[in-house]
Amino acid sequence: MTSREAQVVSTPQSADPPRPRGRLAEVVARLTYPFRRGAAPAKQPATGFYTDTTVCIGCKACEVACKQWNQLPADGFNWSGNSYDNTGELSASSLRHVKFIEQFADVLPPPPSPNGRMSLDVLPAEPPPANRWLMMSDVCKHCAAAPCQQACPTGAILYNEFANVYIQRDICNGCAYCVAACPFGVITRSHFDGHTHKCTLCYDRQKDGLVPACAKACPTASIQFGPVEELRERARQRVEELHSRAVPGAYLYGDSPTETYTELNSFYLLVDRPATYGLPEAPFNPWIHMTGDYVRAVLSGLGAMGGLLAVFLVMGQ
Amino acid sequence: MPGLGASFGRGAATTFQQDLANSDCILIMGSNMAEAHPVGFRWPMKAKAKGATLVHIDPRFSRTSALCDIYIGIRAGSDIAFLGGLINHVLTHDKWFKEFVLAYTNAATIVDEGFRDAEDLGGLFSGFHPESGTYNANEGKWAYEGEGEDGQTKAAHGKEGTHGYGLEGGGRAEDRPHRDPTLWHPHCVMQILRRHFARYTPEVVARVCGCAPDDVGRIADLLCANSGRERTSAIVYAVGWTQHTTGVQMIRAAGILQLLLGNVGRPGGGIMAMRGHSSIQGSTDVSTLYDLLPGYLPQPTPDEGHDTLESYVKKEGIPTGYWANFSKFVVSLLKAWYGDAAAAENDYRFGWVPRVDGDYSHLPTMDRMARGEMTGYFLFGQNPAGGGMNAGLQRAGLRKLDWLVVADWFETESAVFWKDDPNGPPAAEVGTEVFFIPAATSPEKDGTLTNTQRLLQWHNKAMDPPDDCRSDTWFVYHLGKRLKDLYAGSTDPKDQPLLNLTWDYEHGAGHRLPDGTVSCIRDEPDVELVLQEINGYRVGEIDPRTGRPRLLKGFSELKADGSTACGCWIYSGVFPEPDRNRANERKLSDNPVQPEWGFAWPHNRRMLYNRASADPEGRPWSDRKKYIWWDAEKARWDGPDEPDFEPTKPPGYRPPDGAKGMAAIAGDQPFIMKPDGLGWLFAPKGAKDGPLPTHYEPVESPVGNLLYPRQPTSPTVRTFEGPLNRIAHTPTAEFPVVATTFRLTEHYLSGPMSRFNSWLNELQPEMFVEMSPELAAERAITHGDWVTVRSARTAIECRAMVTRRVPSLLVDGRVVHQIGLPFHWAFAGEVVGGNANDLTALVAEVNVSMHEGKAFACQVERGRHDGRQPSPTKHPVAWPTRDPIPNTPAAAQPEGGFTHDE
Amino acid sequence: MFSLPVATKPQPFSPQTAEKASRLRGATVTEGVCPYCAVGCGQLIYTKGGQLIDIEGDPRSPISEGTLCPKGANTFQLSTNPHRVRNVLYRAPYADKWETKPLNWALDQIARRVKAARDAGLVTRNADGRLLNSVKTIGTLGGATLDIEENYLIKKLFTGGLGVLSVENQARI
Amino acid sequence: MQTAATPPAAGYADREPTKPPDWHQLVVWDVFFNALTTGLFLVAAVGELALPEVFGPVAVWAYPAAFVLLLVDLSLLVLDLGDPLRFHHMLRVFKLSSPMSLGTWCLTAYSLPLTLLVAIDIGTVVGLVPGDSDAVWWVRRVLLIAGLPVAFGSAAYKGVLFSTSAQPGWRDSRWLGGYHTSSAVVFGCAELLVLSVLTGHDRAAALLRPALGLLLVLGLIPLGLLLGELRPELTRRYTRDDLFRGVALSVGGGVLIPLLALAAVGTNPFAVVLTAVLVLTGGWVIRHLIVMLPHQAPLVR
Repeated sequence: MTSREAQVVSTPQSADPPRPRGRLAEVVARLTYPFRRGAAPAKQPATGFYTDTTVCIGCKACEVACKQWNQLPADGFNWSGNSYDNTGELSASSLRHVKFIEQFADVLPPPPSPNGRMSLDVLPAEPPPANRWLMMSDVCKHCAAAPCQQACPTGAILYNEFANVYIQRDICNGCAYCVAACPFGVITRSHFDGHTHKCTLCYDRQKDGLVPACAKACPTASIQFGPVEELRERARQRVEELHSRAVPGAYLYGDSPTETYTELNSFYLLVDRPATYGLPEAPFNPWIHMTGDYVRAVLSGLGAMGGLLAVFLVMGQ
Repeated sequence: MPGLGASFGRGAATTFQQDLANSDCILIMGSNMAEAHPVGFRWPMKAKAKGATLVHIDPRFSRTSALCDIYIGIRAGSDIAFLGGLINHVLTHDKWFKEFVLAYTNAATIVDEGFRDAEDLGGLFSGFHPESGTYNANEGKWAYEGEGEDGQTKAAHGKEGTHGYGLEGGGRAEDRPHRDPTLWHPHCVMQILRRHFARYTPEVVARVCGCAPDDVGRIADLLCANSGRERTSAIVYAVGWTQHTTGVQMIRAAGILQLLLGNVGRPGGGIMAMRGHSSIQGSTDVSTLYDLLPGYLPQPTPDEGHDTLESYVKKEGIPTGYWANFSKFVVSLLKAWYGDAAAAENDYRFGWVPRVDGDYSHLPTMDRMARGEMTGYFLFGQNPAGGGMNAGLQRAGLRKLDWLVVADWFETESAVFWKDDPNGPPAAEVGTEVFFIPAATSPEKDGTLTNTQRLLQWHNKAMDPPDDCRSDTWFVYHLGKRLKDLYAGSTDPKDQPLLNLTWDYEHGAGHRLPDGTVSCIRDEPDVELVLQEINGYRVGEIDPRTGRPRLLKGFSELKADGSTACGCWIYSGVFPEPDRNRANERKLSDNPVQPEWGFAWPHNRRMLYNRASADPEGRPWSDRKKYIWWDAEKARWDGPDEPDFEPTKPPGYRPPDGAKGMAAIAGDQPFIMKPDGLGWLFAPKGAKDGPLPTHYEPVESPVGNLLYPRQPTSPTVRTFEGPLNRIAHTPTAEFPVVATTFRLTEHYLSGPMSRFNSWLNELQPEMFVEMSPELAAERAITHGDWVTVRSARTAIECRAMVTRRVPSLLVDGRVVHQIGLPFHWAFAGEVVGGNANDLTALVAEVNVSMHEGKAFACQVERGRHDGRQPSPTKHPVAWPTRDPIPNTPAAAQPEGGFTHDE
Repeated sequence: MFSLPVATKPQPFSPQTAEKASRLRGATVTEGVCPYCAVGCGQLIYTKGGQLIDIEGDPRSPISEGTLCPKGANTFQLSTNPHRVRNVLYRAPYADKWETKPLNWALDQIARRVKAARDAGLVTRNADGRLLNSVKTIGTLGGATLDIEENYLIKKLFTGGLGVLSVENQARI
Repeated sequence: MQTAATPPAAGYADREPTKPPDWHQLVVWDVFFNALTTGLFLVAAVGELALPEVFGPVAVWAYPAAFVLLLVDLSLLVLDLGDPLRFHHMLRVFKLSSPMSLGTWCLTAYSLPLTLLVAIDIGTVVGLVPGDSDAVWWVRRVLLIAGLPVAFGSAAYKGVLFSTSAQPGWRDSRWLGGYHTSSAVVFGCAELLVLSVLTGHDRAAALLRPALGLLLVLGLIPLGLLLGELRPELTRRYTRDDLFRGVALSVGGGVLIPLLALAAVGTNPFAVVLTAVLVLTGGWVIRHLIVMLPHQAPLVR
């Protein structure tokens, strides 16, 4: 009984093709590289994450496991004061981000506030059933129709065979349009290499049949990885179970498509409204407007040109 | 370890972490399990998923509380009051597990009528000597009736503590103690217990702890509903209990509660001690402790009874129970140490073992060091200058040394105290000579770690350490060889122990690494040989397969005639064959106990006292809680685990009169390390601060003792008062805020293994103090402000984390504020900051010389501290390495290397 | 159901993406145990060419089942760390800086100091003439983060061989 | 790396979930130059195609100017990339769903006829190309016709690029593309007017003045619609004073005053240049307000 982790080492590692020799060959190789194509692998069942925030202990093992596996840089020692969240946000160097939300009722009568700012309390949408400290490990949502993927002008962002949204680091040129496109604020551009980075869903590990580093490390199975269909089923059962255990506020975020957005292949079980967790209440795919915007742009332009032509033709004769 | 030892017989967690998943209710108290042991917390979470209720009782609402079903905030240091309330509730409502208690505990045993309880003497037990601050258990008549003055006495070390099993077991006369199964006898343990805990009513507990009176009954009812034949509850604790001057008694209280509820030795029950360091259990077992020889054998003292091996065995041995084999353990240890030089005619060189004539534990040693009484000191992966209690005093001690050797990975506070201590004198005034030996990390060496559930797990060397980094095995081994060379030829008797010390762990051939290459370190000792010596071998009997002495299969093979050698008897069996290192066995099976993964001491038993999982007749208490049972057909105990019992002793066995050793333990007495085979509700021996837990305030508390007003703090506690160690005695008005220290998931201890690591530092970069909005408002502090926290020792600055997670409590009608201080920062590393350990006091609990980091008094002020503040000694390093992975194409390089690689 | 106004065709894979694989292929895997707390999580240590390339949880461990906490997940950085000291450092009395020294030199010096301190500090019998055979002027501290074999050798050498009394570690209770 | 006291914020509910791309001044100037080059080409080409005899002589100056402006714009585009050496990756795919892809292809396609036109112009000036040959005339016509749609596309994509994003403000601005395209034509008209006045082509100038006036008035429609859509985000993120200055510069300075000036001052070269500068400045200010909008933290009220 050996683990996949022990078996993988027996797969031989391939080698890089020989590097071009000489300046000119190197320049030519650079110029032609983006136009070379690799063979697209055969499609596999879609995989993703199911993050059950009700069992998250906020340990941040996911963050460190991600940094370790992907060898990401530490990105600054800044005490935020926002509960135990000193990561602050998802970025090119923090592909996982654990959020902390403190919701506590007054124990003793509320004290006068020295200057208006008080403790870390975040008022819940509705009075919480008890004092609680919500924790949630945030990550790329791997949207079924991802705005970042649609935006990417180089084709660096693609859907790999597992239907994960993946940024090809050898292609990305750092235009940052994906940053603008993401409704969840997942992607940023790294100031180290100028490229954008986000969760790869450990594409390299999946290729070898391994679970992504964060899901593997998670001590309480708050982050679960697997075929999305299975995950959705499991998540829906969990919601029912929670409802039966007097957690009526539990619901799934992103497990199914809405009017304005597709389903997320990385979805969440939450117990407060999305905004409490820093998620958009109703994510919106900006491409819904694209055709109309083009039409308005073209019409305005044509109108102006028409006016111009009219003046020329009428007055120029 | 006496907390557990006095109750059950062994100072170790009674169960294993995975078994927590079988609990129906888990009480986590004195532990912040989700934060300090996140992976261990996996198992309570599994229990929760199966429907169990998790309860957290703690001064702070931590990440553990967030995941528990019930959280109750109590004042730091008031745990015994709360536990006493639970015990009282169980007793007064008659909810204890009758069959279990009657059969398996000493509830019915009658105690000497001369005994006087704390109830009678205003918070003191009989036998107290105020001038020395100690109890004399004999004078106090703590013993069972009939033992009287003849009860065997252990060698006393004066005031100092000892871990020796003598505390855990304790002897008695060979007569059977008197028992009253009706439990009506006024001096029977049950009646004493009832009287002792009657004071702990819900109202009183609420006044002391700051919780609501209902909370006690709520939790007690929950535990009772989840105990009994069909259900079990577990208790989890960690340093939140141990780091008190009443720590041993807190654990004792938990032991009493679990015995009353019948939750010991049963699946989903027990007391899980969560230890903090990777091998803290192992370092106690093998014992790098001043008063213990390996395997919990008491180190001899200048006591008359310790003059000869025979008198020592007579004095410290116990005639009944497993400790009857005492002489085998001692002689085998001496053979392992002194080899051929140890023989029957020279008392196996028992005289060579140094005698303990005082307290040489860490804290008193530091106190002596600060007084200039020490010459040289070795630090192996410990950082007293940052992590020691009253770390300022410990640094003052290091500055008084002639020389100091630090073996570590990074330049910790203890390595750079002479130059980087912001509050220390300039380097030119520090005379300590310092040697820093770069150490190997665990992937760079072979070795065994004993985890919190007594499980020995071998870790394999994966690669050589860089440059001059060496394992501590290498360092100690070669230091020993050099010392032997320096002393070579000496005929001075005092040098003979060293010259005759067996010291041969050479690798036969070069050490082959897992990748097939040979280690570059040619003189690395063979760690397996060390483990084999720990396991034990037959002297002079050569195994033809190896040409070395034949290995022992377990401690049952030990002999007292010098024919066996064994470095640590409780570990015997870990290396039964030359090619079978059971610590390195990683076999999985269908058995949920997974007995072939590693090796648990003793004798691979995963759950201790598991005989108690069956009823006195040997049948499982219930099908749901089946674990070990008597199989009459096979005439042996059966089940998924090794029985912690003689495997073929039937339940009906009754010892004949005058029986000795294991023969004196009946077939229905599961606590085989106890001379009477019973779990001790009342501990006639084993704890130096009393046979029953009693609530005392911490040494520093703003509140007096509401339960025993005449006795504010533990009568036996030792303080080391002096200019460097001022104490704000209870009740203090000058320092009205209760401080408790805590661990964050993101850091480790005082930071030697975390504050040099950027991936962890970015998660918790700065020292902060958690306080309630009420306290903040009182001191005009805003969230995020700099504040100064002051104790009687010193002051530090930190950022204010104003949060309702640290409740201010109503204690005896007035508001008592608490603050929480993470203890991870000091002055060396990538991130530095105020050190909570500088604030704590050097005080020592009497049994184990434990300090009181979890409850002390302080004052909080707005604004920065005007003293000198540390600045980082290391620049932050974003990437641990940017070297590409060798022999790996660009496509398989890590995604985050952030290189242009097309 | 929401659908896109513009169809997104499959995007081409780059040659590198098509070759994507984990770096664990061809590595050497070794079974280890996490050096941080006492839970005892199993770890798998991957090396390539003698270089550490990854440490992650051992999915077979019945205790940890492949999971790790943030510190355990950080074990890689504990070993591969530019702040690690790689040579013996020596600080002479009253000096204001470290000097780098050879390992052998340090061992010799330490052994000599131990001998001198022991010879001066060893007490054979106390004032009452009772046997002591002990040294109180030297001490060792640490062990709870060490392997049990290391602990055993420390106790054996310092207590059994040299008669040092103050052999201590972090464990207390 | 340790920070001084920072005012901590509790929770996440008050934060915008999106993150602005690190597009700053470079992109403001890029959007501005995009309009300058495409507008100039569009107006010159339409003029030359419609009234060759009137606009032909001015257009000869216009194409090199548009070419220079295009070079500036392209440089800004490249420099704004995180990895400028990979600019050519933009041409790796043609992707309709990505306005940036479409735009890059349009710009590339636009640069080809423009380059040839400039080459022909320069060739004519230095005498390498016979300026009056029929073949050249036809080649120019073909190039102009070929250039028109791609230049138009180059102008039209830019606003859509912003409006099809998730950024606050941008995502609400349905008329951003409309405004940008119409404003590009306004820019082009103003530029060509300046060129005409400076090179003394009075007939062209006489036509361009009313045209500019008309375009400015027409342009108020998309501008008004755009500002209407953006009002909530603009008022949330800019102070009242900033907004007043911005609107004064862009609507007052960029439209109303030029309109008055066009009516009042006639063909005075200095006044024409000043008018054009006002128009362009107004356009720049609007672009600045919009591009920087997501970077502007919401004001605490």
